[in-house]
Amino acid sequence: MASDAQTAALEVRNLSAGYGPAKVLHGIDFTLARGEMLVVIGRNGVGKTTLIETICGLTTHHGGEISVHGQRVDSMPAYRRNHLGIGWVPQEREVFPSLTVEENISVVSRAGSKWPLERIYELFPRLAQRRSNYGSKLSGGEQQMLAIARALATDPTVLLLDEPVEGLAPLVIQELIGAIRKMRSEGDLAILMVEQKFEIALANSDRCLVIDHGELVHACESSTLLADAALLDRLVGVGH
Amino acid sequence: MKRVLLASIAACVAMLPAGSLRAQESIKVGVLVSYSGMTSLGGQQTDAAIKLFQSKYGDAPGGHKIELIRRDTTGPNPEVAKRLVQEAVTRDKVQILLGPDFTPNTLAAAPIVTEAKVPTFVIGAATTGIIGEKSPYLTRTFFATPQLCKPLAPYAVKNNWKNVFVMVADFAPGHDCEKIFIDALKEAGGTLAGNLRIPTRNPEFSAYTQRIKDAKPDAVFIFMPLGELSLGSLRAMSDSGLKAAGVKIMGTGDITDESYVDAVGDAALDVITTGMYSTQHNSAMNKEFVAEYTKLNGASPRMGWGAIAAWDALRLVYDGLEAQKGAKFDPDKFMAFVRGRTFESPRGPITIDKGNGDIVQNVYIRRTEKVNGVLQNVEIETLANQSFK
Amino acid sequence: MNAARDIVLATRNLRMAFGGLAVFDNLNFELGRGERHAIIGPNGAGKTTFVSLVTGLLTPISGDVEFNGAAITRLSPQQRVKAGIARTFQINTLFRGLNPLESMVLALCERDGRSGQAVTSVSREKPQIDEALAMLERFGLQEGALTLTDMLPYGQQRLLEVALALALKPQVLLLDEPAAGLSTQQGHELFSQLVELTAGTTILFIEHDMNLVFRYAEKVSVLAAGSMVVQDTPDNVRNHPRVREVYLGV
Amino acid sequence: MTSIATVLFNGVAYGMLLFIMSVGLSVTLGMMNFVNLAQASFSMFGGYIVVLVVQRLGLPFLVSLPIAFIIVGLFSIVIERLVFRHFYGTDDLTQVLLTIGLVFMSISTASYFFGGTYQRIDMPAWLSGQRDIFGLTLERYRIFIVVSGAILSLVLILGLERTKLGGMVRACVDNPRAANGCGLNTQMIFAVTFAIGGGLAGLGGALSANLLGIDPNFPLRYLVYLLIIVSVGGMGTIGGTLIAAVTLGVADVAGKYYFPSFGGFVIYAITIAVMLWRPRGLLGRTA
Amino acid sequence: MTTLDTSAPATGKEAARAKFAGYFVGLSRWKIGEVLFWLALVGAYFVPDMNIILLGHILIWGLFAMSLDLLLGYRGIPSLGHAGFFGIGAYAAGFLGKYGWTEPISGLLFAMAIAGAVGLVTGRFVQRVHGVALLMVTLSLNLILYDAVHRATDVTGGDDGLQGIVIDPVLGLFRFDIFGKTAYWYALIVTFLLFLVARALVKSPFGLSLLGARENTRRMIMLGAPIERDVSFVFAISAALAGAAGALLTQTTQFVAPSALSFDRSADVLVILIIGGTARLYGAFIGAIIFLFMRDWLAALSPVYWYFWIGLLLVIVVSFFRRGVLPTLETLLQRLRAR
Repeated sequence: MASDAQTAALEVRNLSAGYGPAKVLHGIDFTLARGEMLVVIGRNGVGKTTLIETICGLTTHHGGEISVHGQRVDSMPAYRRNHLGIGWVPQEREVFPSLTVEENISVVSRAGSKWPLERIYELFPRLAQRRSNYGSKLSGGEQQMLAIARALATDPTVLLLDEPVEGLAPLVIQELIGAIRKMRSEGDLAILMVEQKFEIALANSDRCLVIDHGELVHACESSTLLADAALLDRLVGVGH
Repeated sequence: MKRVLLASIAACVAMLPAGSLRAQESIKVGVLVSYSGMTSLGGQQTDAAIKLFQSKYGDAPGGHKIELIRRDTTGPNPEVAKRLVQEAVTRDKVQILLGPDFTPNTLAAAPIVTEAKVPTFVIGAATTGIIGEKSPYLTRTFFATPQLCKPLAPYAVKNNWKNVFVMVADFAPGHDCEKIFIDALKEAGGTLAGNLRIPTRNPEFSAYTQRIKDAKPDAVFIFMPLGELSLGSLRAMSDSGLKAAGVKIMGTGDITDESYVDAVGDAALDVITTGMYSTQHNSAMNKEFVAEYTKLNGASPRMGWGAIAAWDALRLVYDGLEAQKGAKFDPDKFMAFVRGRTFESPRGPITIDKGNGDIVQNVYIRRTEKVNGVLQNVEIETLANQSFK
Repeated sequence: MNAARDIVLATRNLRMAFGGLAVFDNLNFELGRGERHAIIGPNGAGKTTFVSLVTGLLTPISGDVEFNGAAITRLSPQQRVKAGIARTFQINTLFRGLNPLESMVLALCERDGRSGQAVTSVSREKPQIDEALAMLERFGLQEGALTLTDMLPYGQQRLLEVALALALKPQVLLLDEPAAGLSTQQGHELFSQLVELTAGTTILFIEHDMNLVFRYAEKVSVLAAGSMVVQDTPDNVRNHPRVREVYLGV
Repeated sequence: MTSIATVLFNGVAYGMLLFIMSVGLSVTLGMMNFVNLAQASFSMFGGYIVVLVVQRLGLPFLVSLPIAFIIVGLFSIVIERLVFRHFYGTDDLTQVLLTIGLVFMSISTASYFFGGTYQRIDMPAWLSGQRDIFGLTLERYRIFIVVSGAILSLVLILGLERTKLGGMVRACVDNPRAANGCGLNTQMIFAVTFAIGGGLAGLGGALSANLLGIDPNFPLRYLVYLLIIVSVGGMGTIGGTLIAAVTLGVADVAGKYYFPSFGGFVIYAITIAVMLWRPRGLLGRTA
Repeated sequence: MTTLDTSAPATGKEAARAKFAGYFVGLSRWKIGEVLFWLALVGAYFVPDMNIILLGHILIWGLFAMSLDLLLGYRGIPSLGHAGFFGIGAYAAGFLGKYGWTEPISGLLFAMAIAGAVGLVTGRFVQRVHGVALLMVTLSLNLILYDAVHRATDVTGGDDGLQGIVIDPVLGLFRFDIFGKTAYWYALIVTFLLFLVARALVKSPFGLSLLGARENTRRMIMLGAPIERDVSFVFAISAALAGAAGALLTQTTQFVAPSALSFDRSADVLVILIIGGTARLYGAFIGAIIFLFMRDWLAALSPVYWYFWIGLLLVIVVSFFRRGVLPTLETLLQRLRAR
């Protein structure tokens, strides 16, 4: 758990944020190391998406610090944070409906990105097949892949995934998880993932954070939580 | 709340135009014309004519020092015009009025000038049935619609353009002129090829020129208010090829008014119009007038009818005041002096009708030609002493 | 019809789709009079759509909504409200530029048919004002009664959302995630208040906090994949294998 | 037959002019949700630039068009930086009041520098008079308008569909928040789009100077048509704006041709019908 | 933050209760500022050299803007065609005066009824349209009406205005004089009475439900509110008041022309209302005072270029008085008081 601000891909200190004057997050602290995958779990409406969007710069910042590779970003507009390496996969995918698949990727792509178009299509062959289809015509799974592809095209060092498997069929989920694994295996991409389906989330991550009512209530190794059914049930489960 | 209101009321009081001091012997003359908006040229020309007149004849005819009160009617806006006349008469104690321009404004003002006995010169409204009928204190140095709308009908027939298409703007003066012309045309033995009323908003002429083409007339008679419509109609005649096909283009002088004709360009060439005044009028008085006007006010914008109407109104004002030299201003005596008066104007001889107060004047048939490279309305025929009816 | 259970609200073979994407296919649901009934299910299962169909903000492709045994599918939302169905929204749907007192009086005037009265001051509507005050006090909203709703703390806004619906004295109250955004404690307070304040009112609520669901619901329906998977008592639902599956994922 | 064809053609030409003037307004409205009525003043500015360039400097008409586009485009960005950006996110009525205030100021300014009258623009001979095409006698200038309007529409639509900047603009119109989160500098893209929109307005004014006439009241005369076209077409859609402008142009000219006594109403009647039927315009997004 | 006077310590439930119960009474109670406002309008008549002709017109504009305030400020429905109702009232009064019904007060009521009826129909017609679409529909309706009146010269006199309008002395006693004295009193009294009607309406339960629908239509539906009936009704009332303003103009000037229902007037009244501030009735009058005095003053000062200064005025108002002059001043005053 020890963290070094210089080497951390993402560091969040005492972060408070929300939408307008309403505060949703209260004093969140955590560190994401290079190449690490961290999941945030918790019930619906506890502030998980707010956390992601706050790191992106799309909410109202109330206090605390956010640093990417040691550089403070909390007062920067969203697009600059993205240029510093924060890639974002929004909860509702939010692909651009009037752009084709290829355009969705190419409008945000950077010259010299570690993720050129070919490599992205390699990762998601389905997108290559549908490259000239409009964003609005894709299935949920394809939209999700496109949202991830679009984030990769911005050459991120920290990838924020907001409920990537939500509402997807099991087969598609497997495909996506496979792609995420592959992404991690090919570099030191750090991933912060928010996920409702925590069994999937925990099985595929290094560490986890549990959020409840805007506060960090638990942090541990993913495997520990996955193994402790009682604790899991207490934190996020059905029933008491 | 309380302080806010008090402050705003105080501010409003402070904003009121300061009541001006009145010298006993001075005469207040209200000038109510349009200085802003689409019709601002009229106001500019009125001012230019007044400036010239005063530089020539001083500002105290018959010992009555003239004090001018200028207000902007903003165009045909009777509610504003009526209020301005009311204010001028009751608050500024104006004794003579030039304006308000535009027929609705004049009509709205008529009851007030009647009640307050303020001699009023109509220098920018042409509709019949205003002067004499609405108030004994109204008189006109502009023109009356029939003077310009009637003569071209017999002229066209005389020149063997017997089948005439009539195109007017779709508003009250247009309807007036349309009727007058068509009646005169029938009387002269011509035939109506068709008629069209053009909306005053959104004038896109191509549909209309096509209709005219379909009707195959010998000539087109056009009546349009000065501005977008007068400009657009002539250009449309030319652009659509009607003119090139030999259809004669005629109209009232508005369409080739000097202040707009440059913008019309060559499309105005050879257009036949009726007019009460052209800067080309061949008389010594006019040559002097045009030279001095241009010297004082510059060559641009060019002089239009607003200037000559104001000029002749001032002629009457000055002569009338001179006649009352040393006496207190009497509006009824003034009107009696004005009515029936005949004098030489730069436009030619004019008479204020004794019974009615409206203007009797020469009307000229003009052709638009290039004179020294400038589009001018060259008088080709004179119709003397045309009635206002 | 049903001797064991007096059904106040039901849906029969409800079919609904958005732009060709089916949400429900043959949705059948029954709500017994006097029940506190919870609907749970994963995100995107159509819980809010269900509430909107019942309240008339949406119209089904086919099937019927029945209220007290009669089909109300063709009634306008307002007519359904007058018939006795009230609802709250997942996202606060409040009069942000009014204060809670005004909002409450407004709700009561609408309920009592006083809203067409355009001549004398609101201050003359004594019974509604008194009831509004009592209502606000009961919900603990009297402190901020004269504060613009927009400026109230979120928790109080949430309470007001419920209070406005309850003020209509509905037969059936539909609560769409009433505790969303509230703290655990506030959520429990809200629900215990609701139990107290709504004695005699049938309540159907959507809620994600399972602690709240299993503590306060008398009956639980699980909505997943376009149909009601299970409709049963809390204990039976908790132990149902399908529930763990749809709720926890693969 | 030939009459109908000519009327249709003239309607298309009129529609094209209106399209070029209104497309900038449509894009800024759709993208930035900013009601910029001063777009009509930008058009007037473009018209005066043609007057200056052609009449005073004596340069060819064709040269004046790109000059009008560039100068008005640059000018619009100055206004955007100085004034408009402080009003993003305010309500529509505030923006209407602000920009109508600017329109008033522009009217007086134009009248101060150029006088109240209409301006004269001498067209080159190849753009004057008529020309016979397919048995129709068409006005040369209108042919020019239709051709340049068609080219411009093509350039705009292709530019928006095929270039990276076009893609960025579409992304920003689709979802500015997501675009920002994905690294697009939305502010900058807005500014560039704004400049292009302003430049197009200037170009539209430049092209219409000959046909519609340029005077200080130009903005007020055409403002209503711009608004109608933008709302009927659907804000933020170039195709919709084109369809609306051409439809209204044709309907107006045809209406006046066939029903001269009601012709003026046709545009308004269509507007009401479209707005009742599709409140977001013909190609407007259903949010 | 709160609108509550925090200086008074709430002692127990009963005291709080009394205070809340008095809230609505307080809302509908006459404030000293209001009394002063109307007294100032009465007093203005006696101020030497006061331009009561202009002030009379300002009252009519204020009444007109207030009618729009009910629709826009209280119900949140914008209209770009409000001059239509004004013009209908103006022409109704004009036709009555022309064809022999010359008694002003009944003529005014009749004009209101006609305008109100048209408003009711318009309200039903447009109630499913919102936002920009609504603006365009009202604008188009206004333009069609204007063109029709403008072109029907046989009936309306077109541009020249309706000729031959005769209006009797008010109550058979007070002739409309050229000094505008009768006109001022008549306009002031009618405006005040109609203001009372509007004031009662906005403070009533119906007024509260208008605010509710403005704030959140969805919630109003879920309270069972008859939204459509309310929209038609508020349209009718607003139109009737606008019609009254139009009739006042016709009667006090004994003239009516198509400019009464021009689109420019619709735009001007919107500008006046926004300058003054919406949803407080007085904003309409403050806006009319500022806009028309400024316009008159600037037009006299700079007849040719006053448009520029009016434009600048608008820019200044939106820059420094975001929600209108009256609300900004109110906020300022509250801040000063709080200090």
